Amino acid sequence: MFRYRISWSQLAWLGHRLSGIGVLVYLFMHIVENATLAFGPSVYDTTQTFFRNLPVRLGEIVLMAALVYHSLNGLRVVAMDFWPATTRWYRPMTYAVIVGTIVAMIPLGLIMITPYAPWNGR
Amino acid sequence: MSLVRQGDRSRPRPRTHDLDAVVVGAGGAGLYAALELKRDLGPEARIGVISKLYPTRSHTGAAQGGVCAALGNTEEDNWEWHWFDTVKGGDYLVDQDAAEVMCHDAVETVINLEHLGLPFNRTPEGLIDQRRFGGHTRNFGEGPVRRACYAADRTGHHILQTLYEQCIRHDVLFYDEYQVLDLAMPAGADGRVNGVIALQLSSGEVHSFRAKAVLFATGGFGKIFKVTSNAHTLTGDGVAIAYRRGLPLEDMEFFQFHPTGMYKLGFLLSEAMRGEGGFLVNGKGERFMERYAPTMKDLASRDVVSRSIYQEIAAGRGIDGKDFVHLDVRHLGAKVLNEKLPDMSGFIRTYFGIEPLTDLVPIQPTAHYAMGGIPTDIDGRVLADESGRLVPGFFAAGECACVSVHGANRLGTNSLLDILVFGRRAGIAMAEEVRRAHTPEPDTAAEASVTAALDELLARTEGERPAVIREELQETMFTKCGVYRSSALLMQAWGEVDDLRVRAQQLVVQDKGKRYNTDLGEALELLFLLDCAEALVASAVARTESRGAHAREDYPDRDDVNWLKHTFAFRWSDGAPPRLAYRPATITRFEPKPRTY
Amino acid sequence: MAIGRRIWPVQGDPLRRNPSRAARPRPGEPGFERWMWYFTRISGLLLVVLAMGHMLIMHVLVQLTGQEISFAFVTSRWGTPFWRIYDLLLLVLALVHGVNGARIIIGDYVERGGLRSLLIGMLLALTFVLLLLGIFVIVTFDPAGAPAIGPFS
Amino acid sequence: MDVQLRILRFDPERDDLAHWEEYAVPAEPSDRVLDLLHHVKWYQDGTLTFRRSCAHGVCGSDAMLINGRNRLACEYLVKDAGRAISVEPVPGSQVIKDLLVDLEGFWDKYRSVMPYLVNDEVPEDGKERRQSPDERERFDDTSKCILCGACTTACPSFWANPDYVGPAAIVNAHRFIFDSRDHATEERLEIMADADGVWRCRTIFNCVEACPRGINITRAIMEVTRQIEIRRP
Ligand SMILES: Cc1cc2nc3c(=O)[nH]c(=O)nc-3n(C[C@H](O)[C@H](O)[C@H](O)COP(=O)(O)OP(=O)(O)OC[C@H]3O[C@@H](n4cnc5c(N)ncnc54)[C@H](O)[C@@H]3O)c2cc1C
Ligand code: HEM
Ligand code: SF4
Ligand code: F3S
Ligand code: FES
Repeated sequence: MFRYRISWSQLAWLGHRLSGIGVLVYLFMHIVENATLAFGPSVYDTTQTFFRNLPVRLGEIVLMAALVYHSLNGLRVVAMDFWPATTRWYRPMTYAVIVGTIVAMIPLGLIMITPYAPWNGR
Repeated sequence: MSLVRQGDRSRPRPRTHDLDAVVVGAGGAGLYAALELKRDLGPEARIGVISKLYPTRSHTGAAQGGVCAALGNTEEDNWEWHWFDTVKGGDYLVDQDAAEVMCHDAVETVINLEHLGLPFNRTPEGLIDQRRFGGHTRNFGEGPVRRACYAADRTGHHILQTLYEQCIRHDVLFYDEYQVLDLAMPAGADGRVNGVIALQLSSGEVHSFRAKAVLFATGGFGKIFKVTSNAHTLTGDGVAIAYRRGLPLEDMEFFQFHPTGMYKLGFLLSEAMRGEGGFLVNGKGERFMERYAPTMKDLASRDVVSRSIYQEIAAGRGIDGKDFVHLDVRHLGAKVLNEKLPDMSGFIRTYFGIEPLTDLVPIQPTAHYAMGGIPTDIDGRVLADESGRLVPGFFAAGECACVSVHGANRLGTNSLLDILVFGRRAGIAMAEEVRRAHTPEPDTAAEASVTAALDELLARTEGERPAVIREELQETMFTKCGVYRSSALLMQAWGEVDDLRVRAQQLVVQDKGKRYNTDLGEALELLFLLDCAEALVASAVARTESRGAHAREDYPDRDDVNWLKHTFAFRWSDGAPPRLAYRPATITRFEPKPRTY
Repeated sequence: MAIGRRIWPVQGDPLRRNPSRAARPRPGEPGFERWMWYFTRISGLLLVVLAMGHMLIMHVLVQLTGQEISFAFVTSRWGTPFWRIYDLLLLVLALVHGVNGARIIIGDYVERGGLRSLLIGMLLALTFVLLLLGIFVIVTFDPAGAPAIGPFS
Repeated sequence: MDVQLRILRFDPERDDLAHWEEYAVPAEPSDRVLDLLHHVKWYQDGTLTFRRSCAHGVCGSDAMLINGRNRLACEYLVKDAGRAISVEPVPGSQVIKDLLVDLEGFWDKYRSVMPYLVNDEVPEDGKERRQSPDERERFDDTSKCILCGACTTACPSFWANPDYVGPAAIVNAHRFIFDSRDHATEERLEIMADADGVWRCRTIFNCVEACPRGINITRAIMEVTRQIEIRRP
């Protein structure tokens, strides 16, 4: 199984799985974290300051990338599921998803990293 | 693991299976017979199909061009014209009563196939589409006619699949990957055949099948030749088994060489390529078939075209003086090549790495089809000798049988028709037999001798590998018993085949295991091939005339006075040359005439 | 060299099930798998708007406008029913979509049997708890006067 | 020119585990991998076991994992494969011996989708049923399948879950679902809608890349899925 040469479309699926699980795990944590809302402003705000640092921000960027990739690829999958004729272009579509994720993450990543970036003097 | 380890060669007792009818071979002929048996005898009947390959691997699936029937869907046609073409194509050695049955039943059979689900190409009106094929003419030879019904260039594939599908639907029992090695013909039962002995490939065990009727539909034996369109598994098993059991083989000297095999590889480029308008050119760029067959040109019958190619090559007009010529299909255009001949175009691209739209395709005649085989009557009943005596319980159909509807040369598309029409008829005749016959007794002697032979082969540790002998055999047969034959060449071939037979008594098998011992399988197949080659050469030496596919340089003319008869070759006894006998060809309507195209 | 035991479990007798014959069509199971298939796709489409929107607001827009996520920020958003419904939908759809995915993945890589049932059971239990918790937080959040001491204290 | 041929060998009667063996085989660029295997079997080691028949890609006997992909050994030329070639049995299947795997499960699945035309009504004139060229074209792609199994055994979803009916079986169901002559579409769709049916396809496309007949398998699967939506709401 592991000796099967990985093709782009197989990689795309693997990435979809991993990103899906990643986002799900984050969602689990996110729900727990948000439960602190119920304890009032002080508790919530202290926990939030807890999360304002570079490692967490980097994690959020990865999360963002995962979600962007998962959505774009999800759209590709849905398109092929509902319009079978589009399967003909599965390769270009796969490349488009990968390239699209990278392209989208450049501005998004830059914006998100801004507060912690060296040029912002932190 | 419950496996017997290497070295332990004690064989368990043969397993036995009791069936109503057993069909050996899951090509078109076998499957159609099984289907008819099942439809005739009803759901309770136990009909078994034994095949050494999974059914869909059978070589019927490789057939490309089409199956002909005078449906008259695209232009006027008449089954009697078809009958005439068949007789003429076979150089008048055809049994005309049998050909009449085939051409007449063709229409109904093809329509029945459509009803079973075969996806034929269609005309705009939704009828089965038809196209031209070599040797098929309008109004007794006036010009080409569209008679071949086709499904792209995968007609055989669809025939095989459709029949297999319907057999699944009707619950035929399939014994996949069992190689039949002998007939059960217990002594003292009036020569009745009542089963077969087979090797289960997956376990290496010998199994015994008992049945009230047995059909052989094991296909051809093209693997005796070096360059052939036939599969590696077409080794004449059924033909050789019958021969060893003292039954005759009919017209073995007639082996068809298809003009357009891929150079060196031998894979077939269907006649449909010429049917759609392709033509042959020699080294000088001439369309040379215009000289040999002014009316039909490239669509003359196969023996004529193959010989013409050889004559061009002999005259130094091969491509660059070598032993091949070109097939030109460039003008057909992308639409025809990709839609009507997609597989052919694919083969050319894959194996030659050239583009048929822009390049000329190198071709060479390739050993293709055995006109001869186990003699049968028009219901597939096997003949015991030239007098027409029948072997009770034993049937044959398909390429391994000889009805004889192909005579000395088969027309394109007539083989699929043969397997269908006579596979079907055999099935119906077998159903009759099953109703009549009583429960068969076992043939313990055959079981024992098969087991002993296998043990002996496996036990031998010194000798020659099958591949070496097979290679020599193929070379000998291709060069000395090919398109052109002569007394000198044939005598040489005979001597060499004899030598090889002696050497093959010392075959050694390297694989000593039980599970899927394909090394053993190849050794057994080589022995079958040698038997077929022996009968072929002996029959060819004796026939001192040129007729159809049997072209002798020393006897260039057809001799209707002495040779309008079928050869029956019998295995005499080990070592002695085969005994030959003859049976006159049946002539009903068409008197032999010189054959021109 | 030990290669891929799991891929090639050579078990037992090589004897086949010959003669092979027409397999009877399997009885169709109830269409749970089918409905989840549709749900995944449709929720996926909705999630493109919901999840991506959520992420863009919370991580990008916030950044661009120089705000920070705080209790006050949440208060301002959840003050309108629109965002409450929005987040409620996001929570339920993403959770069910994702958990169903996780169920499939477990089903793919854990052999049928006790462990698989156990894992899926745990997953479902966790999901149930988190779903209730999430809904509870969103529904009961009181923007006007958030209590100093929460209900869990 | 010599080619280095690496073959994953396994004979349950002798070995406990699979192991690689290397062979140096003389070859021309136009030779097929099948020719190399034959060379080994005929002149080097007679115990090498694999299936083959037609040798030109029409019978479907010799699907194997060559250079990391499922292909037919008889359709893969040395000039494309390079000078170091690795050959293994198809993945996700029980190996019986060397390159030969157990296909019984594969055939069972094929047979379970009613892969046959169901229509016993015959036109009154006894002639062929009419079907327009367009209706015929509708299932042309899937009618090309030679049941080689390269697709199913290349599918990660099938590796993960051997109960998945698999692309090959769906292709053969498609062949009949879209045949205008067939009468059992509803039943066949019900089989396809099974939990281990079309829903297991995750559009990974390994099947399409492996198919020697160039069938757009994923398209066929999705068309069947659409039919389930339309015909069996
Ligand atoms: C490349 C090619 C193209 C052709 N094109 C055409 C065409 O266009 N038109 C046409 O009319 N004809 C064509 N022919 C000829 C035609 O296809 C064959 O003659 C015909 O298919 C033979 O069918 P069959 O049923 O007799 O045997 P096959 O289809 O060859 O089947 C033989 C069966 O016997 C089984 N078998 C063999 N030995 C044993 C054994 N010992 N034990 C158990 N089982 C055994 C095999 O497993 C197989 O199932 C073509 C042939 C070739 C090679
Ligand atoms: C943003 C829009 C989203 C889209 C368009 C989307 C789309 C899809 C699709 C179509 C599938 C099915 C894939 C398949 O069957 O091959 C899927 C699976 C999955 N999704 Fe999403 N999804 C989205 C968001 C999410 C989110 C937010 C999560 C996490 C909570 C998530 C987790 C998963 C998981 C775990 C799977 C299973 C993966 C698998 O089975 O291979 N998805 N998604
Ligand atoms: S769909 Fe293609 S890969 Fe799959 S079995 Fe059929 S021919 Fe082989
Ligand atoms: S590889 Fe498998 S998951 Fe679907 S697209 Fe092909 S069947
Ligand atoms: S041997 Fe027939 S497909 Fe390769």
